[in-house]
Amino acid sequence: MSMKGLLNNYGVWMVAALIILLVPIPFGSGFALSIASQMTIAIVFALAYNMLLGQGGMLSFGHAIFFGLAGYFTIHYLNWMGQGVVSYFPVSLLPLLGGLVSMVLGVLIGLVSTRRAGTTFAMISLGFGEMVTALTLIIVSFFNGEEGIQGDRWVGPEPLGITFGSDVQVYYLAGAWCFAAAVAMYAITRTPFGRMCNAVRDNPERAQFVGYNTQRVRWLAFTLSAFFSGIAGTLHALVFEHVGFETVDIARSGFVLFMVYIGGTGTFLGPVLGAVLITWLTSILSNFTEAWYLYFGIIFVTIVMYAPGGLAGLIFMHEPIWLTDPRLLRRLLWPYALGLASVLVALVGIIGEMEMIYHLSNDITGEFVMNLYGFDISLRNTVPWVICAIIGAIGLALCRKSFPLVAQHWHQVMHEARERVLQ
Amino acid sequence: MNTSYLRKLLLGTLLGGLSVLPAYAAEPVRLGLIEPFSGPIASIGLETLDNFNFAVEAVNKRGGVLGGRMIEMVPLDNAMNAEKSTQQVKKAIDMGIRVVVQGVGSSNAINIIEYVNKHNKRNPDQTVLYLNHAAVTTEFTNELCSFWHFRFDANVDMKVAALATQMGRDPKVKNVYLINQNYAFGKSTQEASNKYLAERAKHIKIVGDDLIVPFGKVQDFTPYVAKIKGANADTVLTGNWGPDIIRLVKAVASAGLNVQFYTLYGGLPTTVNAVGTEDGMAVHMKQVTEQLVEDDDRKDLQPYFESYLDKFKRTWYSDRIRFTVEMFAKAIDKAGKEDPEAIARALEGMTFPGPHGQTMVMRPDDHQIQLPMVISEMSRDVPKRFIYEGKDLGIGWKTMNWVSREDLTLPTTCKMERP
Amino acid sequence: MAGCVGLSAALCQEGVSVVQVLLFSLFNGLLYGMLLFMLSSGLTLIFSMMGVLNFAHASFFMLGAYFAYEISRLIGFWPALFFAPLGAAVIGAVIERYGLRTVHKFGHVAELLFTFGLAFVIEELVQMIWGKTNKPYLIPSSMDFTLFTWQGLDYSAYRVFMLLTSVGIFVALYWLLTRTRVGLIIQAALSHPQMVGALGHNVPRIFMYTFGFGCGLAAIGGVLGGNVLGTEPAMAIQLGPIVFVVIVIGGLGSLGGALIASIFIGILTNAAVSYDVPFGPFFALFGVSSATDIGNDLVRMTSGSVSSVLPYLIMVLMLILRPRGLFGNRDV
Amino acid sequence: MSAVLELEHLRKNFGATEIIRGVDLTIQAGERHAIIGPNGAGKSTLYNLISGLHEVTSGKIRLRNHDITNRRPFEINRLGLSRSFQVTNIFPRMSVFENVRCGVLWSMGCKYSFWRRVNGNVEVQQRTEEILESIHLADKRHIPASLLPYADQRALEIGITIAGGADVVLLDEPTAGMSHTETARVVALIREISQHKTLVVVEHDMSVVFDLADRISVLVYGEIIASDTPDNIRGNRAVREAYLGTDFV
Repeated sequence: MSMKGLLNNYGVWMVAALIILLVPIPFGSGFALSIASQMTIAIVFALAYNMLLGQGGMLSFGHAIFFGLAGYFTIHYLNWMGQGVVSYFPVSLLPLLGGLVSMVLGVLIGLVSTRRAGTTFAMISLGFGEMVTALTLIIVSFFNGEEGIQGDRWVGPEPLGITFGSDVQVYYLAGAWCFAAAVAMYAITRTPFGRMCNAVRDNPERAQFVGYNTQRVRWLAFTLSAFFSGIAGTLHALVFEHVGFETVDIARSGFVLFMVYIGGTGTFLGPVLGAVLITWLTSILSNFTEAWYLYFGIIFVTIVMYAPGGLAGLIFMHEPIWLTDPRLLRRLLWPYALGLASVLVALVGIIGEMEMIYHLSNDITGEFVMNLYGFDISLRNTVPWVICAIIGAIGLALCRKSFPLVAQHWHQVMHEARERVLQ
Repeated sequence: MNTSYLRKLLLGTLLGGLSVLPAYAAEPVRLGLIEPFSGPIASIGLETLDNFNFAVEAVNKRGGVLGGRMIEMVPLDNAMNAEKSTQQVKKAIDMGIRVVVQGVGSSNAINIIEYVNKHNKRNPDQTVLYLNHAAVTTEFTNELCSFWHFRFDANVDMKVAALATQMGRDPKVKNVYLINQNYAFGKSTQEASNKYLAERAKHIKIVGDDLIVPFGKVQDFTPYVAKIKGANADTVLTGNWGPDIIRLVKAVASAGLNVQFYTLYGGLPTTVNAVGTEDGMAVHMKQVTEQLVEDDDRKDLQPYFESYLDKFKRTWYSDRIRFTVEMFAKAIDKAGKEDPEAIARALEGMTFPGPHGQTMVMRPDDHQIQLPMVISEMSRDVPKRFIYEGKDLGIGWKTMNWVSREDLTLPTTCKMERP
Repeated sequence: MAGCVGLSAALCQEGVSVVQVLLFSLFNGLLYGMLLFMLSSGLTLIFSMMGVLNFAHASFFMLGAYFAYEISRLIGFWPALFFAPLGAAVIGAVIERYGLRTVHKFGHVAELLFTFGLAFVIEELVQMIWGKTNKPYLIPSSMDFTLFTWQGLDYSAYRVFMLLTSVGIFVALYWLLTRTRVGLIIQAALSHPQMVGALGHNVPRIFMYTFGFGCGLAAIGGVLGGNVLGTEPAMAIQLGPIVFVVIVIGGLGSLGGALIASIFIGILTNAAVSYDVPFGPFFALFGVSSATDIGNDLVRMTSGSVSSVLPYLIMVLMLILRPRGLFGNRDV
Repeated sequence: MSAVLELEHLRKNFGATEIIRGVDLTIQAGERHAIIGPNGAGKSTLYNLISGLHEVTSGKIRLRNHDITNRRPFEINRLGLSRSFQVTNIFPRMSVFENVRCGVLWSMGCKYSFWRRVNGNVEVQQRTEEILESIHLADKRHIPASLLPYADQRALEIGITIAGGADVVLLDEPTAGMSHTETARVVALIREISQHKTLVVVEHDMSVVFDLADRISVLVYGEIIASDTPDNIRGNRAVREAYLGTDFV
C-alpha cells in the first residue's frame, strides 16, 4: 500500500489510536508516562511545524513562540479559574482555547512575516523569536522570568471523577488531543488549501498565475500552524503544570526543527517519527553520554547532507519496490545488514574516540579515568586510544567496501521493480 | 559515570512500574541529585556531583547512617531544563528514591518544589523530600514555602543583607552603583539591594541602578562603564553571574576605573578563572560566602579541605554541600528511618556548627537555614592561594569581615502547612 | 534638573553635556561596531555570493578565539593573529568543499539548515576539545596599557589596535574588491551570481575560497574579540544572531552597507544605554499605567534595559519595510 | 468584434534601460494574435507586464472593462487572463493530475478552503480529467511532473494555463526547443484549446505563426512596428527590413 493509501485507510488510524490507548499498560511509571505525554506533545508540535516547513516551505527559527505563549496563557487561565477571576472552562478543552490564542498571534505575526518566503521569512521568524524570548524575561508580572509560572490542572468540577490529577489521566488527555490534531492536520493536507500550500512551496510564481495569492496561502498556513502549535503548547502546560522561557526560546524552535527534519519533512509520518525518536533519545541518551548534543548535531547534519527526505524519506524510498513486489525487498536484506554492521563498527570506534576526548577535556579531577563500553580505562594509557582507532578504521574500511555493494543492489532491485511495472 | 550506576539505571528504567522496592538493611540510602550533567553548563552540575560524592564519602567512611547503611548519590540529568527536572523527580520516585537534591537554577527548583508538593498531596504514602543546596530565590521560603523543601543556602535577601552590612562598615564606600540582570533573580537582587542599603548603610548613596538584558546578550559593557564613571561611583554592587559579570569586570578593568565590586557570584571559580586575576584584582573583587575554608577558625576542617584539594586539584568552594549532607545524615539518624516526613521533622530546628564559633540553625518556620556569612576580598597576600583545575591562580580570598547569624535572621512570611 | 529629560540622570548630575554623551556614545559604538564589522564583512561576502546565510559564521569567530588562545599560549599573540584565522579559513573551505557543496543542490533552505546544524556541531566540538568552561584568553601584555584617557575612562592600546585592524580590513577589502581582478569577479558575482559562471570562471572553486575567506575574517574577529568578550563555548550563539541583523540591515552585496550597519548597531546599543530613555511616556500614550503589574513592568522599561533587543526590532521592521536593507541591491 | 485586451502607451524601464517603449496594441475578442520579434525585443517583458509579474513604468493595460495596470498576477488571472511561460514552469514535485488540478481549483470556487476534501469535489475532478484528455496526458496522470519528457511538460504547461478556464490565453513560445512532429502536435493542441478563446502567442517558429495567427504584431526594440494580418505582414517592407531580413519564408 502506498504512503497516501496507507493513511487514507482507517485501519492505520485505528492502530495509532490503539497504541495511544495501550501505552500506559507496559509504561505505567510516572517517568515513563511523562515521556509518553511528552511524545504526544512533540508529535503535535512537529506536525504543526511541518505544516510550515514541509507543506508550506517556510523555515522558521522562532515557531516556539506560538507553543510557549499558549502555554503561558493556559497556566494563567488555570490560575484565574482557581481564583475565580474567570468563568470555568473545562480543562479538557483548554487546548482549543490555547490554540485560538496562538492563532490570533499567528494572524498578527503572519501578516508581516509571510509576505515573503525563504531567507526573509527565516530571518523575521528569528527576530520575533528573540524579541518574545527577551520579553518573557523582562515582563516579569506575566511571564515571571526564568522561573516561569506554575499552575494546578486540578480545578473545577470533576466529571466522572476525572481530575487530571494523576499522570495517566493527563496522558490520555494529551493522547486524545494528539490523535485529534493529527487527524485534523492530515485532513488539511487533502484539501484545496493543502494542495495549494504545496504548490506555493514548490513554485510560488506559477501559483500566482492560477489565481492564488501566495501571501494569503502562506499566511493561512502560518496561522493554522500557529493554532496547532498552540494546542501542543497548552498540552505541555497541562502535563508539566509549568511554563518557563525555555518554552519560547530559540532552542525549542531549533529542537522542533531537528525533530521534523530528522524524521522527514516530505511525508506526513516523518515528523511523527522524528518526534517520537528524538524525545526518546533525549530522555535516555543523556544518561549515557554527556556528548549527546554533539551526536544530535552530527545526525542532523548528516541527514541534511545525505538524506534530505529524513528517516521517513529513507523508508518511503522503498515504496516503489514494495508496491511492485514486497519479496524484492528480501534481496536488499543482507546488503543492508552488511552496510549497517560496517557503520556500527565504525561508530563504535569513532564514538569511543570522541567520548575519550570529551572526557579528557572535561575531566577536572585530573584522574583521567572513565568507563567506556563497560570497561574502566585510564586515558593516560594509549591502548584504548589505539584500539578505538583500529576499530574505527576497520569500520570505515568495511563501509568503503559495503556501501557500493548496497548501492549496487539497490539499483538492481529498483531496476527490476521498474521493469516489472513496465511489463 | 560507572557501570554499577548504568546497571541500576537500566534496572530502574525497567522496573519503573514497581515503584516501591523493599529496603534491605544493607541497601544504600539513595539521594537523587538533579542537576545539569549535559548542555552548556554541565560543568557546574558535574562539579556539584563531585562535591556531593566527596561529602557523602566522609559520612560513609564514618559508617554511614541508620546503623551501617551507606549514602549514595544518584545523578539525574535535567539538562538545565525545568520540565526535565520534574521528569527526573518522577524517575527518582519510580526508582524508589525518597530524597532529591538540587540547587542549580531557580526555575528548576520552583518546579521541583511545586511538583513535590502536588505529588506528596496526591500520594501521601510515597512522599518525597527536597533538599535545596543553592537555589536562592527568597520566595521559596516565604510565600512559596513548603514543608517538603529545605534550603541550605542563604537566600538573596540574606546575601544582599550581608553585603550591605559589610558595605556599611566600609568607609571607602560612598556612592554605589547597582547593576543587575533584567529577570526574576536580578530584579529581586535589585530590590533587596535598595532595601538593605537603606537600612544597613545609611550613609551610602545609590548613584545608579541599571538592569541589563541577561544571559550574555550584552556584548559590550563600555556604556555601562561610562555611566559608572559618570555617576562618580566608587563601588559596584551586582548580582550578575556568568558572562554578564565576566564582561562587566573586564570592561571596568580595561577602562581603568577605580571602583570596587561587591558581588553575589563574582567568586565562582569559573568566573574567577575567566575574568583573570589581573582584572579581578583591579576591581577589588568581593564575594559573600557561607565561610572561607582558608580561615583559621576552620582549622578543624582543614584536613577535609586538603584531601578535597588533593583529589580534585581545586579549592573547596561550596561548603554548604558539606553541611547539607552532614545535616541530612544527622537528621535521618535522628528519625531512625528513611521516611521523608520523619527526616523533615528531624531537620526542623536542627543546629550545626558554623564558622566563627556560631551555630547554624534550620529555622522550622520556613525551612531556611540561618547562618553567619563571610565577606571576603580577592588578594595576593593570602596564606593559601586559590587552586582551580590544578592551577594556582596566584590569588586567594581574604576574609574582610563576617556578619553574624543574628544580623542575617530576617523575618519570614511563610505560613507552613504541615502534614 | 529640567535639562536632563531623557538623558541618563547619572551623567546629567555630573554636568556632562548632551553633546559629550553623544560623542562618547559615538566613539564607543564605533569601537564595538568595528568588531561587528569584522564578522559581518565575511558573512556578507558569503551571503552575497552564495546566497547562504551562514548560521555558523559566529562559530568561526569562536574557533578563531580558541585557536588564538592555544597559539598565543605556545608562541605568542602575533603569530596567533596570523595562524588562527588561517586555520579557521582552511576549515571553512574544507566544510564548503565537502559539506555545503553537497547540500547546494537542495536549495537555500537546505543550506541554511546545514549551517544551523554546523553551528551546533562546532559548539559541541569546541566543548569536546576545550571543555565547557571559560578559557583565560587574555589581552597580550604588550598592548595592555592605557593609550589615552577620555572622560575619565582609559582606552587601552589594544582597543585602539582592534579599531585600527578593522579599519585596515575594510580598506583592504575595499581595495581588493575595486582594484584587483579577483575583486572584479567577486563584485560581478555579488550583483549577478549567475553571470560569473557564464564568463568561464570555476564557480564552485570561487565559492570555496569565498567561504574560507569569510570564515577567516570572522576568525580575525575572534582573535581580537575573544579576549575582550570572553572565550567560552556560548560565545558564538550569543553573537551570531546580531551579525545576521547587521547584514540584513546593511543590505546584500554591500560591504559599505555592512560597515555602516555595524557601526549603526554599535552606536545604537551604546546610545540606548547612555541615554537610557524611559519608555513610560510612550506606553502612557496607549493608556498603560503603572497601576497594573504588567503596566508597571512596561512603564519601568527603559531603552537601556532592552538595548540588546533593539537590533532585532529594527531587523524585523527593515525586512518588512525594505527587504533589501539600507544599501543592498537585491532582496534578501 | 470587441476589444478584449488593450495596451496604451505602455512603457517599462529597468534602471536606465528602456525595454518597452510605448506600445499600443488592441486585441479583439476571439482572435488568435501572434507577437513576433527578434531576441531581446521585449516580448517576454510585455507578457510579464500584462500578466502582472512586473510593474509598469507608465501606460495602461485594460482587460475588457477592467484596468489591470499593476494589478497583481492572481487578480489578473481571476479576471480571466492566463499565461504560460517560455521556460517550463510547472509544479515539479506533484503528479501531472495534481498540476492540472492546481490550475482548476480557484476557478471552481475552492479558494482557500481547508475544510473540504479536494478529492470529494466531483466537478473539480471532472474538469481536471477533461483538461488531461485535451492535452493527451490522461494516461500519465500519476507521474511526477518533473519526470515527464520535455514535450509532455510543454503540453502540461499549456494544460495548467487553460485549466482555470480563462478566456484570454497568453502563450510564451509554446513550441520552443521541439522537434517537427512535436511542434505539429502542440500546434494542433493550441488550435483545439483556443476555440472560443482569445489567444495571444509569442513564437519564433514562423511556420507556426503563420499557420495559427489571425493577426500578427511585430515588436522590435520595445516598439510595435506593425500589426496586421499575416498576408499584410508578409508584404510589409518595414518588417522585412527591421526584423525578418532575407531569410524570411
